[in-house]
Amino acid sequence: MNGAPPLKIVLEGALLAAGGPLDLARLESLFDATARPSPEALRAALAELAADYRGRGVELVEVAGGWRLQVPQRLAPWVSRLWEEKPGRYSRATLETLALIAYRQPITRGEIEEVRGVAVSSAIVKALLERGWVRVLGHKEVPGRPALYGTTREFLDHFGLRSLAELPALAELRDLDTIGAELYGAPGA
Amino acid sequence: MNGAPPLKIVLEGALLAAGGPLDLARLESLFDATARPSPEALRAALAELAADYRGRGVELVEVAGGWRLQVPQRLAPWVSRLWEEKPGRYSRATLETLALIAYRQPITRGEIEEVRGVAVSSAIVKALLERGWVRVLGHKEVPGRPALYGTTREFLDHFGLRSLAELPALAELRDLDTIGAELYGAPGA
Amino acid sequence: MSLTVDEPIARVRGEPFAALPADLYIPPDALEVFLDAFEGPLDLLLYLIKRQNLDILDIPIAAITAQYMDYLALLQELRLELAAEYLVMAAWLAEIKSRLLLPRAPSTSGEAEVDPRAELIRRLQEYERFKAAAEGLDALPRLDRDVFAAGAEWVESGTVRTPPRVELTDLLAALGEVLRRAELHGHHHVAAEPLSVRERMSRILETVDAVRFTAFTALFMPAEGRRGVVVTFIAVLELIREALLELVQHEPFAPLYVRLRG
Repeated sequence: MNGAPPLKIVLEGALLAAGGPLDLARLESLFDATARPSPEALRAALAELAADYRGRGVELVEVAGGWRLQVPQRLAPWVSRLWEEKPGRYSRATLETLALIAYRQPITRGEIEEVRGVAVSSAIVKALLERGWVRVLGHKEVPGRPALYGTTREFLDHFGLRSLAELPALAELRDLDTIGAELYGAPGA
Repeated sequence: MNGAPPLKIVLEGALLAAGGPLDLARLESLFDATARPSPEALRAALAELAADYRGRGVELVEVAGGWRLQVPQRLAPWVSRLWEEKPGRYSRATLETLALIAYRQPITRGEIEEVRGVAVSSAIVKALLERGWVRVLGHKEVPGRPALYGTTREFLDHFGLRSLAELPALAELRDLDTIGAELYGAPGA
Repeated sequence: MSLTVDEPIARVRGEPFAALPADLYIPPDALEVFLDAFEGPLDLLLYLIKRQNLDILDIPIAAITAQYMDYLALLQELRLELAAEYLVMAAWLAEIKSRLLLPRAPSTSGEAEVDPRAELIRRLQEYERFKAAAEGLDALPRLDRDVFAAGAEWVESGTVRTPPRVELTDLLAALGEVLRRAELHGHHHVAAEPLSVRERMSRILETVDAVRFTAFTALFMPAEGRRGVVVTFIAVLELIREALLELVQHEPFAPLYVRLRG
């Protein structure tokens, strides 16, 4: 072997061998202390890789757990046939529960029910816990000490997000005070 | 979507998503009957891919189970550190194979492949046998008389277990994740 | 949700159904899936409001209450089981309506009078936000559905001398991952079997022979107690079911023997 392969090739190999996200620290650790690339060099090489993959069957994305190589969405019609069945769709109840946990964490089951206006079945919470998207962050210091739920890094990775800040923005709540005025004339003295 | 992506790009995506070997029949099955490429076209596209990967961090090889993407050996000095680090790790495929043998023994390679959805390479089984964690218990009386794998005393010793019954139940998975995250920071990929 | 009027008269469960409440635009054949279609009373109210292109901040409470009650009446007529939440909402709507109809009481405490609809509007808005958020979440490209983790095999080379360490958590995580994928993509329902049975199956396979018969009773260790005996028994049955073991009895009431199949 004459000379080390280009940095981006080493990163490509490592990301593919890992089969999941690798963060900067993990990527750095692939190199001897004496030959360790700077974070800037790593980022530059990752950017090069991302450019190389344009139009290919793979893309580089940054998620909560680091950088991940993934097969892009436009290939899903073919690639998803590798598995006999389409992954199950999640029910609206599950998605609404997950959305409340994601946007409102830490949140108790009672608080979720209050917003949704209906009971949240244990099966839904259990499924989200088992899926690894949700975990118990602690317990609220109120009677019954209900569990406080939050989302996991796995949730972010699964939905291709780097952080909760990347969740689609919630709609604005509009002011209620004005209605009272319209209804009753001048607000109470 | 306007027009299907080139054949080789679809194959690239499928091979990367499968993470294990895919044979010609499997590759063909990714396409609608009306748009199914001929074996010759598939082979030509695979040859193109193999050429694209010259000098890259991935290579296409033909193995018993079909075609497989693998990370070339010349990247070993860097890539092997992924598993060599303090919490040294086997590849996802190896760990999943070991887990299935531990929890579902006695089990054949075919049964492992059925659950994992992709072929299990001989290298993985060999590594686990060499490590002394897995052994052949016998042969299943079905065509081909496949070996039945189970775990060893050494396996139990390594994990500090007195018996398989002490293996944690799947339900404990989330708790352990939480504990692991607290102790070690975010778990690796 | 787009529910339109297709047929003025329809059959519900085979019965002609003509007496639709006024302002009810849901086709009758959709009524049976009513409870599945709506996520709860707030969802139903939002639908009623949106259908008339009304703003949440400006809901005509009397009209909406009337429509809501019509739905409940119809559902009860169809004997569909109503979640309690729907009835609670009905009571609440009725209360708001009555408070709006009553003359405004003179302010005694000096506090601003609160619009009785305010809390309803707040909850409707709040629910609407998260309903939209759930749709937004569902639209995100998701692993295993829209995008797929890309990986390539790493054939372990001779350069790694120290064997990788594996923690129990790694093993468990790997199992969780593979079972999750199996469930996601197919019908490989991997039943949780007691591990003690699996382990016993391995032990029995080690002790029995393909040529020589082993006494059935020799497989049991009475010292293990009742539970141990049961575990062994289940393990033997499982091995027989999987055609790994053969159970032989030469004549009725004679001792049982086992041997490896083949």
